[in-house]
Amino acid sequence: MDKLKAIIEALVFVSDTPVTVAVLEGILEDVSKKEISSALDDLMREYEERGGGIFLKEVAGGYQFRTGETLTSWVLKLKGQKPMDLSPAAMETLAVIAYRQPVMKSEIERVRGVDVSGIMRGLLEKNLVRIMGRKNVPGRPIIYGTTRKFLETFGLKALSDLPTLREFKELEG
Amino acid sequence: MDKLKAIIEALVFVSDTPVTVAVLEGILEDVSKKEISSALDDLMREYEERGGGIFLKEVAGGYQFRTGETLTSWVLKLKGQKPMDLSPAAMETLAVIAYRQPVMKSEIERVRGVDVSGIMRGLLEKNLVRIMGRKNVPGRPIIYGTTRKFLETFGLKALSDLPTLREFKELEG
Amino acid sequence: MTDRAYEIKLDIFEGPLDLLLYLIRKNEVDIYDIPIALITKQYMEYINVMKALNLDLAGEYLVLAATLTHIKSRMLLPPTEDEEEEEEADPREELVRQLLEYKTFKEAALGLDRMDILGRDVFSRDHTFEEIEGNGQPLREIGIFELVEAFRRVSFQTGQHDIMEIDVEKISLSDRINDIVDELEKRGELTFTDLLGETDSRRRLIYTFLAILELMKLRIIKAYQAVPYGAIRIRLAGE
Repeated sequence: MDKLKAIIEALVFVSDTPVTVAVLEGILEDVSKKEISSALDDLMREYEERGGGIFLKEVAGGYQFRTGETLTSWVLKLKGQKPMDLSPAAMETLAVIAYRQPVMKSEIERVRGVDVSGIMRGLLEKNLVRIMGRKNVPGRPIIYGTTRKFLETFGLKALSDLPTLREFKELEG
Repeated sequence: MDKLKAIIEALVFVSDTPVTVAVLEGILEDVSKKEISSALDDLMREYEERGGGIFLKEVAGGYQFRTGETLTSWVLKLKGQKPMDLSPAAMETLAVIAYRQPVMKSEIERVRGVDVSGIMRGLLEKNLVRIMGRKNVPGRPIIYGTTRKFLETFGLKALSDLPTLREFKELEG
Repeated sequence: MTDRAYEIKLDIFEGPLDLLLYLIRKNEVDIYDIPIALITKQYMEYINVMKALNLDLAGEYLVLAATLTHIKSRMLLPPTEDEEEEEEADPREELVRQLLEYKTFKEAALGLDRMDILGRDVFSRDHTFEEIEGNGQPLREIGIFELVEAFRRVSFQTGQHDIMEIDVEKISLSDRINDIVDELEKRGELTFTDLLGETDSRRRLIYTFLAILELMKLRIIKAYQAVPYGAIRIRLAGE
């Protein structure tokens, strides 16, 4: 394997968060962004073709090694721990925030029809959701959005990578 | 790649300590020790022949992925760029300054109940906190406030984007 | 808090809208033409069972019960003349809109749930925590939530709940104070009019004035005036 690819592979491997092209550029001083991206593409394809236990994936604006999705039960057996668990209520709340951000808590509650205080706290603690600032309307309510960790957790490259929202036809007139 | 090898690769990958054959045997119930060892040997040889950035190595009685020996300097360069965390004590001090500014050190210490000299120095060096001036009372105590870098670090446009504690308490439902 | 009784019992429904969607699906009726009497009856039955089981029913379930009853009674009433003239509005309209919106996000949530979630379906390497010290390193992006949590922790530890009382006004004042000090550090000297002149909002004007007073009181800035009624100049007090 050529040296550049080997270096990039090692760097992605040791990082505990997805590594961005910008970080790689900063480390590999004389290498162009294009060369880095193309080495990453090569690596991703090689792991894909090989079909082993690990894969290189593009997530949250960076690159990260992850286990294959068919191997979940084996990994959980090794870890001997319960998988990360998001309740349906947390998932619904997260969906509203992800698609509607920046969004106020009152708006989330209007859509879901329930109080979301406890759930919001949980999502903030898990760092899937963040306070983005305040809305410039009377009372200046706090607005929320999703985090980089959200993208990482759901394996999304960017927010635009979210599946399209299937809106239901509204009433006529 | 055959399934057994893929599973073993994933298991070795996710573990932060070397994985022993005995552990793998416990997880892969119907697979013999011999098959496991031979799969590990195959994987080691494949990574060796490939000559990439990571290698499967036998260490401390188990197996572990390691970055190539010749790539150490690159890895250290990445580690050196790893974003820093603030300790809980630094975070608490920063929180008091953010909410109580402009504030004297003695005031912060009264609130936190401990000496904060070392932590204050750290926050000043990190440019999260600045000296705003000296109060014209005996001893001319220094008055502290937060910086623009502080706002950037927390993704705030202005201090008034900080939630008040009343708003924050509402999250507890 | 997640340990409220109704949440334990009602965890099959994520709220009143979810219960309503369930009833619509169960009865195989058209969401755009809900048979309101039937659905209201069944909804009330569910509510009554929950009450009979002595469950602490979330207020939202009762609010929707009231809404349903209201819609039902409006549909029984003959339309008033006004309504007949300007094409009578369907009393169910608002509820249907709400249900459709909720349904959209409920499905979006299922979509999220089907993704390969890190820590549930796929895994990255476990990293033992390494603390590297040094000031050349960039700081991690931190959420405001962590900062507020830290502030709350402080007040719990010391039992000084008075420090919790911080309002928007106080923080806005700090903002203005910071802006003024920033400006002075950059430009060395400012006049009163420099600071007040650009201000068009009354709110901002008041905060600017209060900030100047506070800074003068703390002797962080000094004000000079060459001649009576002349321009007031402001500088950082310095050492």
